[in-house]
Amino acid sequence: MANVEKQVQLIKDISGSDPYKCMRCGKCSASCPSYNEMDIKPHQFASYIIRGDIDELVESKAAWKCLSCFACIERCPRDVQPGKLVDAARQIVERQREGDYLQPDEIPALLDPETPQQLLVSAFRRYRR
Amino acid sequence: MKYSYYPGCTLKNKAQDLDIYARRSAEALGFEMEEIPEWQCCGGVYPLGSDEIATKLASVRALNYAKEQGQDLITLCSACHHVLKRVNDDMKNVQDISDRANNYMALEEPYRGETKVLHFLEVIRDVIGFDELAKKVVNPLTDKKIGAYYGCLTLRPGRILEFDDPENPKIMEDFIRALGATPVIYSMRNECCGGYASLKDPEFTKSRTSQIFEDSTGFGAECLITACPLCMYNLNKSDADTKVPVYYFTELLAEALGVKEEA
Amino acid sequence: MQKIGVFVCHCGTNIAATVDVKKVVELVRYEPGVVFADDYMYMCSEAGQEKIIEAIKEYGLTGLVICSCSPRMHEKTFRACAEKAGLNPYMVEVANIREQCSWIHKDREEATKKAVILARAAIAKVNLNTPLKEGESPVTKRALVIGGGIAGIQTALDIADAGYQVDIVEKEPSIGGRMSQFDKTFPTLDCASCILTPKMVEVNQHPNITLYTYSEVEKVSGYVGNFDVDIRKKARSVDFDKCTGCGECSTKCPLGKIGKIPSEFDRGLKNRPAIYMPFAQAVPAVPVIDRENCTYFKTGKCGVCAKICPSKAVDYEQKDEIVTVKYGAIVVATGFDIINLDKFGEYAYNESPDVITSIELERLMNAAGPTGGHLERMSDHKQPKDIVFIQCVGSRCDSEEKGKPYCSKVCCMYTAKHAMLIKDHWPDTNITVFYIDVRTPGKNFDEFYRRAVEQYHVNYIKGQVGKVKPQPDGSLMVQAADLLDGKQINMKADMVVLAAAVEPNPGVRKIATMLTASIDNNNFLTEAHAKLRPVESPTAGIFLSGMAQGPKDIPETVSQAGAAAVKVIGLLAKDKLKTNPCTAQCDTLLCNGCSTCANVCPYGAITYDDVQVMDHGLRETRRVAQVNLALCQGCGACTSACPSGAMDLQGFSNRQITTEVDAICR
Amino acid sequence: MSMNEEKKEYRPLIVAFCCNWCSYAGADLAGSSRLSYPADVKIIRVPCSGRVNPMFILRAFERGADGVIICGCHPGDCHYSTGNYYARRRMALLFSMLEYIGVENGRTRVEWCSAAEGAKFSKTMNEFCEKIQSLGENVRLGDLRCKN
Repeated sequence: MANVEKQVQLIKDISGSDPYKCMRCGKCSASCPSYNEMDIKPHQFASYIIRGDIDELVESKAAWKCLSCFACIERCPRDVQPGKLVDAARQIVERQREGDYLQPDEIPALLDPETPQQLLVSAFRRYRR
Repeated sequence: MKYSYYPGCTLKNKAQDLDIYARRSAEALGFEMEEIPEWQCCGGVYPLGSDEIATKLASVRALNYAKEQGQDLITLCSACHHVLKRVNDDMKNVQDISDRANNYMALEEPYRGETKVLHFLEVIRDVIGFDELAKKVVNPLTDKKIGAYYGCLTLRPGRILEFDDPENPKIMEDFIRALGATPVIYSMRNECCGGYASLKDPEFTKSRTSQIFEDSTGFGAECLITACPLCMYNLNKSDADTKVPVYYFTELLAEALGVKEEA
Repeated sequence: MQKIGVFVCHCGTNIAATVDVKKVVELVRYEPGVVFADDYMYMCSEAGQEKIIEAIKEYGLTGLVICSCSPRMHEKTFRACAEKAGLNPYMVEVANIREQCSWIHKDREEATKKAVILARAAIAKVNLNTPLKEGESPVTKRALVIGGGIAGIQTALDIADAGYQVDIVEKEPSIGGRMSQFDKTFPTLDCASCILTPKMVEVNQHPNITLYTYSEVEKVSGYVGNFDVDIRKKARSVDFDKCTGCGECSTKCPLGKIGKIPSEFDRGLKNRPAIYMPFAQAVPAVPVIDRENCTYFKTGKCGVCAKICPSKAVDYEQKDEIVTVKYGAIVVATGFDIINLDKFGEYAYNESPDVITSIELERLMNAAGPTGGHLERMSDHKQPKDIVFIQCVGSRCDSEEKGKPYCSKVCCMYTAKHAMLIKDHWPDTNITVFYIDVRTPGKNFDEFYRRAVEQYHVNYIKGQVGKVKPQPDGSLMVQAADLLDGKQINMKADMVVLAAAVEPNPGVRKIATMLTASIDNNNFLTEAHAKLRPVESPTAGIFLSGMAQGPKDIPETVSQAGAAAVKVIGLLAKDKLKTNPCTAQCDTLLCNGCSTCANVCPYGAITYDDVQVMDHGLRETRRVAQVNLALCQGCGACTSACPSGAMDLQGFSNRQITTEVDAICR
Repeated sequence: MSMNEEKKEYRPLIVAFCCNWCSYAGADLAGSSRLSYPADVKIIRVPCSGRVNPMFILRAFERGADGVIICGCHPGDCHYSTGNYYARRRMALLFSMLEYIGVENGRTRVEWCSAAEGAKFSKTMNEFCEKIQSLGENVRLGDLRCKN
C-alpha cells in the first residue's frame, strides 16, 4: 500500500497536475485522436490514479498511444491535463523497469528513405527512456 | 534586423526545403537569420515531466546563446518551436526547473527566459506585417485554394505558445491571403496527424491523414501547407483518394517572392 | 469610582452544584469598586430582578455584574432591568459562570476559583464602562431599485404596493430585462411575455413607481436611511411627453432598411433602425435614438424621423440630465448576461452561424422573434432536423481564463424545456443533449427532465463535447464521447445550441463600488449572511434581488425579489433608525489620517475630514478619520488595524479588554 | 486563596479570545453539552476576532499567561464579512515575531469554531491545554514584577 501511495505522489509530482480536480466531464475523451486505440480512456486516467491502480495504468496501452497533441490539455475545463497524467505514468515505467516500448533492433525495419529525423527523435523520447 | 536561428535536426537533412526557402525569403523580406553554432537537437517532444531537467538543457543552451547575442530566436520547425517556447516558459516561470537547469549549466549569468522565441510566421506577422509581405509578392499565387494545416505543436498549449488562437487560428490563412491565394478553412486543420505513431503504427496515422485530406478537399483545398516535417511525412505517406500536394509554407513564400530558383 | 453591585446566581443547582456561590460572593465583595454583593436562586426571575432594582436604588449602584448564564442568554434581560431602575443599560456586564464554568468542570474548588476570576474580570471591566446611548437617524421613505428586469420589477411592485415610493433605474430603453427575451418558462411552459408584460404595464402605471429608463446610477453617497443618488438620464432624443409611441419613426428610419445595426434585444439575429424601441411591448413605449449609429448625429444629414414624426417629439438637441434623489434603501437587481464565447473556439460559435447560444434559440423560437417563431438555421434558413445541445459551456471551469467555477443552475432545466418545445412543434426532429451531470433540484423539476427523456425521447448522453466541426456540406460534425457506453461519437447535426454560462451583468462591479456593497470573485454580490440574511448586503440599507446575487431561475428570483421588498419595507416603515452604540470612535488628537482603518472597514463607515485641533497649544488643520455611527456595526476591525491607537470601540475598548486580561492573569 | 495552598502540580494559565458570533456561542454549546475542558482556560468575549489587538496578546504574556488562543468564525462565515481574514494574517505575523523572541509557536493559536461546533471547541481547548502543559511555564515575556 505504501508503495502505491508513493507512486500516486510520484505521478502528481511528475505531472504537476491534480487528479482530484477531475469532474469526469469527458471532454478529453471527446477530443482525443487516439481514443479508439486506448484501453484506458483519457477521462479515466484521474480515477485510476486516485484509486491507486497505477500498475494497471502503466501497463495499459494508453500510455503508448497518447500522441502528445495536447488537445485534452488545451480543452480540459478543470486544468487536470490528462495528457500529463498519462505521460507521468509512462515515465514511471521507463524509469523503473525495462519497459521501453521501442527496442533499438526493431528500428531498421521501421525506416524508409523519407523518414524525417524528427520522427526518430520524437519516437525515441516518447517510447524509450 | 538580425535573428538567431535554430534550424533543428530535420531541416539539415530531410526537410532542407523548409530551411532553404526560408533563408531565401528572409533575405528578400529584409531580415537576417544567423544560425546558432553548435546547436543541439531539441528532442522533438517537450518533456512533460516537471522533474525532467537534462532533456531540456539543449534548448536552454540555444536560448542562452541568443540571449548573449542580444537577439530574438527564430525557428521554423513546429516541433523545435514548441519545445523552445515551452522550455523558455519553464525557465521564466517555473522556479524549480529554472534553478536546477541553471545549476547544471553553470552559466556566468543565470538564464531566466529572457530570450524571445519567434516562429518564422510570427516574424512575418508581428515584425514585417502581412500588408508589407503582400507588397513584396512578385508572383501572386492567384486562384490557388490553399488549406493551412497547423497540426498540434504550433498551437497548443495556447497559453504558453501564444502563437495564435489554438482553436481558431488565422495566422496561416492571413499568410496565404498575403501571397495572393485563397485560404480554405476546415476544422481538421488543428487536429493531430498522428505524429510519431507512424513509426510503429502507420495504419493509424493513415486514418488520421485521410480525415485531414477529406475535410480540407471537401472545402475545396487544392493543396496544403505545413510548417512541420513530421506532418509533411505523414501526409505524404497517405494513400487517401482525396490526397492533394503538401508544401512547406516557405516553398510557396519563396515562389511568391520570386526567389525560389535562386542559387 | 463606580459603585458596583455583584449578583451571583445559583441557577437552581445548575451553578450552585459545582460552584460555591457563597464563597464567590465573599471573595468578590472586596474587589475595587464593589459596594454590594449577593446571591440568589434565580437572578433572571421576577424576584431576582426585583432584588437588583432594589439594590441599585438603595446603594446608588452605578454598575452591575451578574454572575450567571451566558450573556447571549440573559444580557438583554439584565440590561432592561437596569434601565427600569434608571441605570444606563450598558453599565451591566455578565460573567458567564454556567456554560463556561459550572457545566464543564467537576472539581468544586477549581470551578469556584474560576468563577471568582471570571467575576473579577467582569468587575474590572465595569469599572471602565461608560453609559452608552443608542443613536438615531432619520429614514427617507423612498426606495431605489437598480435594474428593471423581473427581479427589479417584482421588488418595486411589492414595495410600491405597501405604500412606499419606489424609483427604478434601468440602463436599457425599456424595462423587462432578460425575461422579456424568453419564449416560454419552465417547468409550466407559460409564455414569458404573457406573464411579464402585465407586470411591466403595472410598473408603468403604478402611482408609487417612477421609472428612469435609459438611465444609469452615477454617484451614491450617504448611508442607510439617507442615501443621495445621482441618476444620469441619458438623452433619448425623443420628447417623452409628446411621443405617442406610434412607431412611425422606426419604420421610416433609412438605416432600418440598410440593416447594419444588430438588434441587442434579438441578440444580433436581426437588425434594427437607429431610432428604435427594443421590442413591441417596450415600457415605456417611447423610442430612443442610438446616437453612435444615427446618420444625423454622425454627418448632420438625414433628419427623416424628425420630419415625419406626427407629434414633433424627436429632439436632436436633448442633453443628458442628472437628477439627485434621496433614498432610504437601495435594491441591486442588475441581473445577468451570458459569457463571451471567444475562448471556446472548439465549439465553432464564431465560425458557424448554426452554432447558437440558448438565449439566441429563445429568440428564434419566439413568435415575436426574428423568424416569427419558426425554427430555422441562420445559414440557409432551413429547418434543422438534428439538433445537438451542449451543456456547461463555460460553467464549472477550474481555470479563470476559460470560464466560471460555478454551476449556472438554470441550463439543465431550460435545455429540457427547449428540447420539449421543439419536439412539440416539429416531432420528427432528433435531439441530443450532451451533459456532464443533469441537475434538476426544485419542485416538479426532475419530473420535467424525465418527461423530456421518457415522453419526448430526447437523447441524453453523458460526456462533454470535444469539438464541433463545420462540414463541407454545411452540416456540423459533433465529436464527443459517450462515457457510459465507452464510445467516441461523431454525430452529424444541423444546429448546435450552447448552454453558455451565466455571469453577473458586467456593470455590477462599478455599482457595488459606489454602494460599498461587497462583491465576490465572480462579481456576484455578497449577502450579509449566506443562510440567515440572504437578501441583504453586509452594507446596511443595500438589498439584493435576482441573479446579481447568484445564479437562480425565475421562481427563485421572484421569491428573492419579494423577500428583498419586505426587508426594504421593514426599513422604510421606521421613522427613525436606532443605531448600535458599541461603535468605533476616533481620537482626533492621535489620528494621523493614514486611511488604514478605512481600508479594513467592511461597511464604508469611515470617512476623512479636515478638522482644526489644538495640539500643545498649537492650532492646526489635520486630516482625521470620522466614523459614521449609522453605518458602523462595531466589529472593531479598525481598532486593531489603527497604527496610532486612535481608533477605539465603545463597549469593548482597548482599556476594558486589557483590564480583563489583567484580571484573569492576576 | 492561592497563598496558603500547598504547591500542587503545575497548571497553566490560558487566555482565550472568542468572537461573539461563532466561537463564543460554540463555547456556550460546549457548556450546554457538558463537554468539559480544563478550568485553566478563561474566555474573553470580543465582538470579532478582528478586534483582537496584538497588544492584548502581548499583555497577556507579560502578565503571566502561558498560552493565548484566538477563536473566530470559519473563513467566509465572519459576521462582519472579513474580520477573521484580517485576524488570521495579523496573528500569523505576530506569532512569527513572538517565536523570534522566544515565545514558542505552540503557545499561540488561531482556531475557527462555529456556533454549532461545541465538540470542536472543547477538543481544541483540551488539545491546547495539553500542549501548554507540555511546554511548561512561560518565562520569556512575563514581567517578574507581576508574579506573586
